[in-house]
Amino acid sequence: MTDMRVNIAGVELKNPIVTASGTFGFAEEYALYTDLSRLGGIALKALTREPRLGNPPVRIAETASGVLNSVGLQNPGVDEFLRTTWLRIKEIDTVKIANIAGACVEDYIYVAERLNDTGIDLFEVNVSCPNVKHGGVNFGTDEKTLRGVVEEVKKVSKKPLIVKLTPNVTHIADMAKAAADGGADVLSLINTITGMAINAVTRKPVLANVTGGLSGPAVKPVALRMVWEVYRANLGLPIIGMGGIMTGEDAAEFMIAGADAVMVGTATMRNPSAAKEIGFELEQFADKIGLERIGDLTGSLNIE
Amino acid sequence: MTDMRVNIAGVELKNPIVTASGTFGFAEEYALYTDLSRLGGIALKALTREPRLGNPPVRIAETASGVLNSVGLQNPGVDEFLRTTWLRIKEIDTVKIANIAGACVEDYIYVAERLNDTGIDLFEVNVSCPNVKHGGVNFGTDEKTLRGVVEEVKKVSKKPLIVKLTPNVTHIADMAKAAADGGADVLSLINTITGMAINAVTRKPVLANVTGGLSGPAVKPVALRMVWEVYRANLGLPIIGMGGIMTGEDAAEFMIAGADAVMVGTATMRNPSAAKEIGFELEQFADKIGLERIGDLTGSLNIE
Amino acid sequence: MIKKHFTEKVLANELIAQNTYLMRLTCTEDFLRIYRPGQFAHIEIPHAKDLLLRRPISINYVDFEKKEVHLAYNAVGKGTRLLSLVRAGDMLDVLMPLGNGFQLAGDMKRVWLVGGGIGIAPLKSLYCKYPDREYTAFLGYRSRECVYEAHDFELFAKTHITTDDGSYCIRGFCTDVLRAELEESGPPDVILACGPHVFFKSLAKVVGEIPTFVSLEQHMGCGTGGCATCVCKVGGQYKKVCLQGPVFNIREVDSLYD
Amino acid sequence: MIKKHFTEKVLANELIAQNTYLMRLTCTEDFLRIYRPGQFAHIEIPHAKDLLLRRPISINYVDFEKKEVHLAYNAVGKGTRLLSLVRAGDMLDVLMPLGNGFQLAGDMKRVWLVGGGIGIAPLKSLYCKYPDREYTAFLGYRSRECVYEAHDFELFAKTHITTDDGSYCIRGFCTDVLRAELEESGPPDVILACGPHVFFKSLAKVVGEIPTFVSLEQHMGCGTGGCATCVCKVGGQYKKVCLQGPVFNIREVDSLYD
Ligand SMILES: Cc1cc2nc3c(=O)[nH]c(=O)nc-3n(C[C@H](O)[C@H](O)[C@H](O)COP(=O)(O)OP(=O)(O)OC[C@H]3O[C@@H](n4cnc5c(N)ncnc54)[C@H](O)[C@@H]3O)c2cc1C
Ligand SMILES: Cc1cc2nc3c(=O)[nH]c(=O)nc-3n(C[C@H](O)[C@H](O)[C@H](O)COP(=O)(O)OP(=O)(O)OC[C@H]3O[C@@H](n4cnc5c(N)ncnc54)[C@H](O)[C@@H]3O)c2cc1C
Ligand SMILES: Cc1cc2nc3c(=O)[nH]c(=O)nc-3n(C[C@H](O)[C@H](O)[C@H](O)COP(=O)(O)O)c2cc1C
Ligand SMILES: Cc1cc2nc3c(=O)[nH]c(=O)nc-3n(C[C@H](O)[C@H](O)[C@H](O)COP(=O)(O)O)c2cc1C
Ligand code: FES
Ligand code: FES
Repeated sequence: MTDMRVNIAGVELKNPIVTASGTFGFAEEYALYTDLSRLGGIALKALTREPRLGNPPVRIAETASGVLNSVGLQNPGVDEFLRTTWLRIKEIDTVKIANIAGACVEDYIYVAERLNDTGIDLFEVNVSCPNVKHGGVNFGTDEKTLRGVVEEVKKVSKKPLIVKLTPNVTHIADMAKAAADGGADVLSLINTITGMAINAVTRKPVLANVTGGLSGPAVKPVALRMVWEVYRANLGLPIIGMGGIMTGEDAAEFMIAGADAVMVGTATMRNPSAAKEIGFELEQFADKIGLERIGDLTGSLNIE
Repeated sequence: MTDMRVNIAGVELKNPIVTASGTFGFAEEYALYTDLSRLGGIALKALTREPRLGNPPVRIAETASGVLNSVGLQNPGVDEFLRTTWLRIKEIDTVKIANIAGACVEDYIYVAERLNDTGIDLFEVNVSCPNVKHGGVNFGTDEKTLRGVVEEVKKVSKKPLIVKLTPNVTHIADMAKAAADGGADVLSLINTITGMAINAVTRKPVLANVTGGLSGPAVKPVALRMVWEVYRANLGLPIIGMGGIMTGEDAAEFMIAGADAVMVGTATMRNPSAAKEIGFELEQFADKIGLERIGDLTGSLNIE
Repeated sequence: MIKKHFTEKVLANELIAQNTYLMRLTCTEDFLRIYRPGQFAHIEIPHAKDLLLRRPISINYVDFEKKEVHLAYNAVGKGTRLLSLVRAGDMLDVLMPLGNGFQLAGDMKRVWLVGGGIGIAPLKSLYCKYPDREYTAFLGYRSRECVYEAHDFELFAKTHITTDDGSYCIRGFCTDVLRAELEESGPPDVILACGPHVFFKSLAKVVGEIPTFVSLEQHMGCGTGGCATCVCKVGGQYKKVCLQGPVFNIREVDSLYD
Repeated sequence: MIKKHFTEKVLANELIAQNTYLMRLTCTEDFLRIYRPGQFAHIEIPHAKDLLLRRPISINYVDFEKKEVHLAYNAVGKGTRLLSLVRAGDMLDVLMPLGNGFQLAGDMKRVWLVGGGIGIAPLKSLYCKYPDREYTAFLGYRSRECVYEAHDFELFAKTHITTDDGSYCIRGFCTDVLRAELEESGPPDVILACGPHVFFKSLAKVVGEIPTFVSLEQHMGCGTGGCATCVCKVGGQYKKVCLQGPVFNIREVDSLYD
């Protein structure tokens, strides 16, 4: 029997499978479909300082082996979340990760401070948002901006900080280094790749927001490559890999490329108990090849 | 009946469907499978100054709705090409595009000069190659380097210059602008997205080269978005769009997003007469909606 | 724990009108216990790995004795066209029943069902759960070839049928007939409706103060409340059609009143 | 113009050994006219839009009278597993015949066929085109359960069968038997071989100066020479297995001699 536990910045996960932010609501929606305590962890939907309405619908489009979404961070705001949802989910017996988003550094800081003294285990800083104070440039696509926001959030955080990298950059390893320099404890990647779908008959974009974020098996090759590039950059930080994981073998591939844990997003949209099942499959895979610890997979890519 | 002709930098194409470089050999391989004269154009396999052996196999991997390749520009070199293959294909009754690659600016110049006085109609500068003189930085991922190589090649070219953009960048419109500033006559995009596939059982990369370029329907949403971003940048240059086009409707979507013509790559691997069939489908689509000129689709995206 | 995720067997999948299919599926006791009219099934398209999203289809009818679920659907795109090729004996991965569904208070005796096109399908299910009401149905079809299940409605409801082109029964829109009927016989206790957006818009102009509930459509991801993609603006907020809907009070649906 | 792109009907698709299937397909006169043993078919996996690449499968046998092509294949991955589910009556999109194939000069009378595992399949086709030669076959299987078509070879060739585990006929590798036979009865005019890479490596050590041709495998894209992905290093150059192969002179295959 493989020991499935992994340790991410001092936090122990029962197994390496974590649900990806934005695809698992605030977890309570899934109590009906899956045994939440079998999950390695749960990344909650992004939280912002103020409540956010989100983008107008249509918000989702199907593409070949992929999905585009443009939810636009709809959420009740961190204060409302703490007053209501949090009370219902805080006892769930798994690691809980808050995904933090904002339009300026102060927003991130506010959310982190409000969550500091709760039972949240880790913060995940979502830097794929446009920085309103700096002309809408994405926090995650400019090294200096990224390093800056990480530094500031790190200063106030009482929890280990995951920085979630966007794949919409030329050099992912440089961005990873910027996050590490800013004080990140963990790196997670990839967020969605910006894409677009068009209805040729109506000549309109399918998404009301015109563009959206691509996820699912379509992006897996890009995600694997980026995880591997970040792993090879040798930053000494644990990596949480994601992008198109549908099976235990997919999860194993990400770990082999360098991930310490993985997140499952789009798969949950197809199958609400996907994350649990992927965990079982990964365990089976590990048992079959006689692995002692699942962590032994991490970075074991053999490139001769 | 829709007028299917389009004009690209003064060169008239019978229809907007061109085969993509690297997926259609030097065209002669396909005489058996398709009527070459029904194609809008043919982009030949990349040519370099010296013959190139290419990467070791395995060079291709299948991913979800996508394909990774790492051919590595295998080709006989421009001189050998002109002595042999060119003599057999020069009479093919369609527009012929030479795809030019190199490891330094001088390489590009050499190839362009050798092809200047042939019946080649257009040059396509492939800037997805690492620049050996500048520390292996990709020609196509740095604005200054890109502008530089385009400027130099433009100086010597007697044919209109297509610059083929790589999608592995943060801001595609900035790269498009750099190419335009360098003197590009046409922009084509996207080349492949860098990705990777891993065999979880052997823990080895599937490709001997470890990483490769992703193409096919998986990348279509990203390609459409980039074509649209470049179109909106209003550079005044014609655009050739590509990435995952499998049907006439896919081709129409690229034109609606801003393309004047499109290229068909991976589809040919599945179906050797794909490009011709896509052309027929596009014509049918255009007839059905009663379009006068196929070019009326270009940039007609209705975003209210 | 109530289970909502099943593998069910297809009992039949037949063309019942132009481009319209009726699929019959097995179902479980669990399902029968919690099912409410107006709820939907969220179906994985079998063997199509490139299509990641399930397809939401309203439950058309539930046969409590035979333990069968019926779905009526149009083959319009990639997924529903593949669904139409499924054969009796094949297995389907289905989440059901999802959504809030229509709720009829005990004192809602006179019930009007108003459906346009494929939106007629979910309305038939009212009868299987609430057989004791006095139903009137207003069914609008595009043309004669598109008419399906009209006779089923006639068995339990006073039924008005319209076609856009007049090729069957009354020519025109069923909302016009509804308006006439309102003047003639006075308002019902409740109106339940399903159809395209333009249909709801004309309905909104007619119903006045009558309690009216509409079943909305939206492009969906999970169907289970997790992804927040399936929203419509209801009372100024983006509400999840899969969880807080698909049935909403017509007066709260912002897009029908702007 | 010779056509090589067909839609053919599946006549049968049956399990003939452990994980090994035999598929029979219709074929055209065009195909029969140009077919050479050792050529392959490049098959689109039906209904699997997420699998973009065709799968190359050697032609196992051609029945010129019934106008049938036979393919023998192992279900090893996504594509071939789906292929094994295809039923008689289904249609397949196939490019064939592709590649150079084995060529037998008129004076090559004594022909040795050496196959390992699924590599045995293409060798059977020699007989349908060149029935007038004196064949000896060396067939290596993993174990008794994996043995297929051995009896077919016995009908036209002196046949030596080995299994890795000795569960059927001789225990050991067929290249060892070949070595013994070489010593006993002297060299044949030509050796034609197909099997895994390790198998070719041991063969290379044995064949000396005997003209020997091997059928190589490589991951493929187009199958038609257009993408340059299917290469193996032959005589210092990367040659296209789909067009310049799959059959090469063993002495030119660099990887067998390093
Ligand atoms: C709650 C609900 C109940 C429904 N009930 C029925 C019913 O009983 N019968 C019926 O025929 N149809 C019904 N629909 C509409 C049905 O879901 C769509 O027609 C179907 O999803 C289209 O899928 P496709 O693969 O054919 O089209 P595609 O164009 O291939 O679909 C691409 C994507 O868009 C989505 N999509 C496209 N059109 C719609 C739409 N109108 N509504 C929601 N998503 C859409 C698909 O789900 C898919 O994700 C219902 C929709 C909802 C939300
Ligand atoms: C010229 C030629 C003739 C062949 N003849 C036969 C035959 O007669 N019978 C038989 O069983 N097999 C044969 N093979 C091998 C067969 O093509 C592979 O087993 C098959 O492609 C695997 O596909 P999959 O979908 O099962 O595996 P997957 O793992 O899903 O395949 C993924 C990708 O890798 C490629 N691939 C995987 N393994 C191989 C391989 N060994 N060779 C080439 N490509 C591979 C696939 O084509 C596909 O592109 C032949 C291969 C070649 C090149
Ligand atoms: C509907 C949807 C909503 C998402 N919302 C968020 C979010 O709020 N915060 C975030 O960091 N990532 C968000 N993501 C990105 C995912 O967490 C994940 O990075 C991405 O989908 C890739 O993984 P996958 O292919 O397994 O889905 C969202 C993705 C989807 C599909
Ligand atoms: C096997 C293969 C080889 C390629 N070789 C080249 C090349 O030599 N030069 C080039 O500019 N692009 C090359 N490309 C990229 C294609 O021309 C095209 O930009 C890309 O594949 C996206 O289009 P598609 O999805 O239709 O294939 C190659 C692509 C493939 C799949
Ligand atoms: S479809 Fe995911 S929340 Fe409704
Ligand atoms: S598979 Fe494309 S050249 Fe051989």
